[in-house]
Amino acid sequence: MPAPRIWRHSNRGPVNVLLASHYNYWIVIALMMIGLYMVIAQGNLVKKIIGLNIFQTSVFIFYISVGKVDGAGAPILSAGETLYSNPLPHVLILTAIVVGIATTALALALTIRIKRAYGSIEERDIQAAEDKQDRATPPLPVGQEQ
Amino acid sequence: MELLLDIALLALLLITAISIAGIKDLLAAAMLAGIYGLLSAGFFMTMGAVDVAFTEAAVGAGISPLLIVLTLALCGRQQRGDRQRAMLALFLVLPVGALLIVATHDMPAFGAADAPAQMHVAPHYIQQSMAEIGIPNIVTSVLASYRGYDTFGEVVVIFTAGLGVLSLLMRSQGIDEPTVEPAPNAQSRDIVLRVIAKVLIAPIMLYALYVQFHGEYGPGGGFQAGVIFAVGFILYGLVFGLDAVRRVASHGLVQFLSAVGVLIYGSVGLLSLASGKSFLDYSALASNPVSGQHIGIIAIELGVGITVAAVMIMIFYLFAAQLRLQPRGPSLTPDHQGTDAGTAHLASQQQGAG
Amino acid sequence: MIDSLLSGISGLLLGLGCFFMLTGAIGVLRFPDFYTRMHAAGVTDTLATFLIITGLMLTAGWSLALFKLGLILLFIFFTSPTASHALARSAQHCELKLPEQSSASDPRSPTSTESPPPPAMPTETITTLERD
Amino acid sequence: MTAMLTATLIALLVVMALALARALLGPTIHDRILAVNMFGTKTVLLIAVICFTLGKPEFLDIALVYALINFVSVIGILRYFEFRSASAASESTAEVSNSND
Repeated sequence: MPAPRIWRHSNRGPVNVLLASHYNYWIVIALMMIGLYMVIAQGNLVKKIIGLNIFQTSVFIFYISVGKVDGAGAPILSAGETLYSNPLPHVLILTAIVVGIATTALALALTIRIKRAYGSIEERDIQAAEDKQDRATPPLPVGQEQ
Repeated sequence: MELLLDIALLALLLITAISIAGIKDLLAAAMLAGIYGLLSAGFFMTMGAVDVAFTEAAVGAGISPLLIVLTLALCGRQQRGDRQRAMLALFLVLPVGALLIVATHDMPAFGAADAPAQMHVAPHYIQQSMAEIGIPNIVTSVLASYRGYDTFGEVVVIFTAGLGVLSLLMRSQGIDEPTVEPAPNAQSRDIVLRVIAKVLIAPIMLYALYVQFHGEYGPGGGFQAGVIFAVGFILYGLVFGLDAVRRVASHGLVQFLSAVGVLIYGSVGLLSLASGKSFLDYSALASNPVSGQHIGIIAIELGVGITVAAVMIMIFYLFAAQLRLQPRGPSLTPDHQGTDAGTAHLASQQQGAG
Repeated sequence: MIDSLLSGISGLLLGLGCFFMLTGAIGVLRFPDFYTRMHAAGVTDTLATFLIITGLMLTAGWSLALFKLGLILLFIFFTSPTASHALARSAQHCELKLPEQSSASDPRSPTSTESPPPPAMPTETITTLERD
Repeated sequence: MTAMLTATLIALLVVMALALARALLGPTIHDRILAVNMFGTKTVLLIAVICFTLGKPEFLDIALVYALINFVSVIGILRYFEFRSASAASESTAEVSNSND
């Protein structure tokens, strides 16, 4: 194992160097913020889930970008190649993608149930229905609705 | 060249994401989400993350938009805007984004070989995995052996999510009314689709098996193979109807298999525990540590593949079965909908009782 | 000799493929209504894919890659027209219901000639559309 | 040869951008599905060409899986979209013209 070198700041170069070396991170942040915006601003639950997916994908892109080494190939050992990208982020993200779809499915299933229970997937309507119910009757457990 | 691809694909991703955020029609947003998945998979490909691109292709571009469209078929595709909240969100998001961008100045340059992320365990994996595990695909050896415990956790999470979907949607999916089968005359009469689907399903299954067992040597493995396998079933279900595909793999069988996969994985771990090594240390499985690793990896990849395929198929069944409960499309008036769903549910309970 | 000939042919095929692809894309962007767009996409999609994959096959030489490219080609040959077919059929199906899709910009559109089309009509048009 | 591959890559990116534009503009949902389908085919080609520019033809597996998934997702989207509009239409056309807009 090579002795860990101290990493040097390489962001002191001219603007175009900075662009090439940080472009990926900026896009990741933009995507992340779009995802966050959607989760906060959209009242529709499905749209929120799509926003979460965008957020999630931005994290994936971040990890993969971090694992990239210039001029390195895919981390599959082959004769005559010495430089490989970092396999660890690939492993983490690979499993995260499949876990992500499973949890997305869970969220969508919840949305379907909410639709059944409240007749709407807009946050406002759900809130209004809750308020109306609270005023009409003593609070029921949610499971009782459907 | 790589830089050009990188910049172009990321720019397209950004445009897609912005338009997803802006678009009002949810179905259009789902379409764009499909494009988003394709683009990000293309990006992973240019980054040399072939295994990730493989998975994202199957999941992000295939299954995820499908599930969203299925949900929209049940929940309606219109959404309402909220100007006030949009302003509030912008107010929150913009400063956070600006702070993060400032923070990137301390990040190592993209692609730097001496970045901290490249320093610690990665060189060990790259240099030693051939001697220790003996398979060329480093991603598979890290996934299945070095970080086998972590992957076990992920498989359990997938299984649990499947259970969650099951418990959320199971209760109301008992009824089978062929009359409400979604648009039976629209697609099932379509001879072109039927023939092509019939021709394609066998190669898809074969390909899934290839991906499953080729994962040690090239891109592939249990996660990808499971999703591809599920896609074969989903295609069958889409073209020939849910009843037909359930005759092939019944709901009970799928539930059973989703547990079997986790069980296989766990019992490999217990086996190595029983032979005196630590949990999921495959070198205990054979006299030669490297061939033990081989056996262990093949076994757990099989477990992963079975669980992922079964959970994906199960999720598809459950979502598709929801459409039968709702014989009508989502109406505009939300207050009608609740009563409709209520009666449908009542009917399902009566059916279940009878 | 053979090598340079092969690479020349493959370059030619790739170039032709790019040309068709670009034409198709411009058509998809510029044509006035859905059916014309679909025409542009459906025709060029399959052809351009065929040309580009064949171009790549010529450079691959005798290897597993050649076989895989062949599989991709076969696959796209099956699926791309099928997807177009299903799409056209679905559009026909929904055209009865989607007022926005009555393609007012195109007077020769099959359904805009009679405002309440009889249910037998669309299936007829599907078959003729598909034969084209 | 490499020049030709690079040119193909650039052409593919341009076509992808155009298809994306159609997906954004597309007045009807079918236009968008068409664009997604086209985009998918182009991604298959993009991956295949990337494999050759990187000199790693063994990664063509990924292009194959794209071709497959793209088809299935288009069929699926069409099916459920069709289901929705078909079932909605069986109620009353007036209502549908609102809900589908």
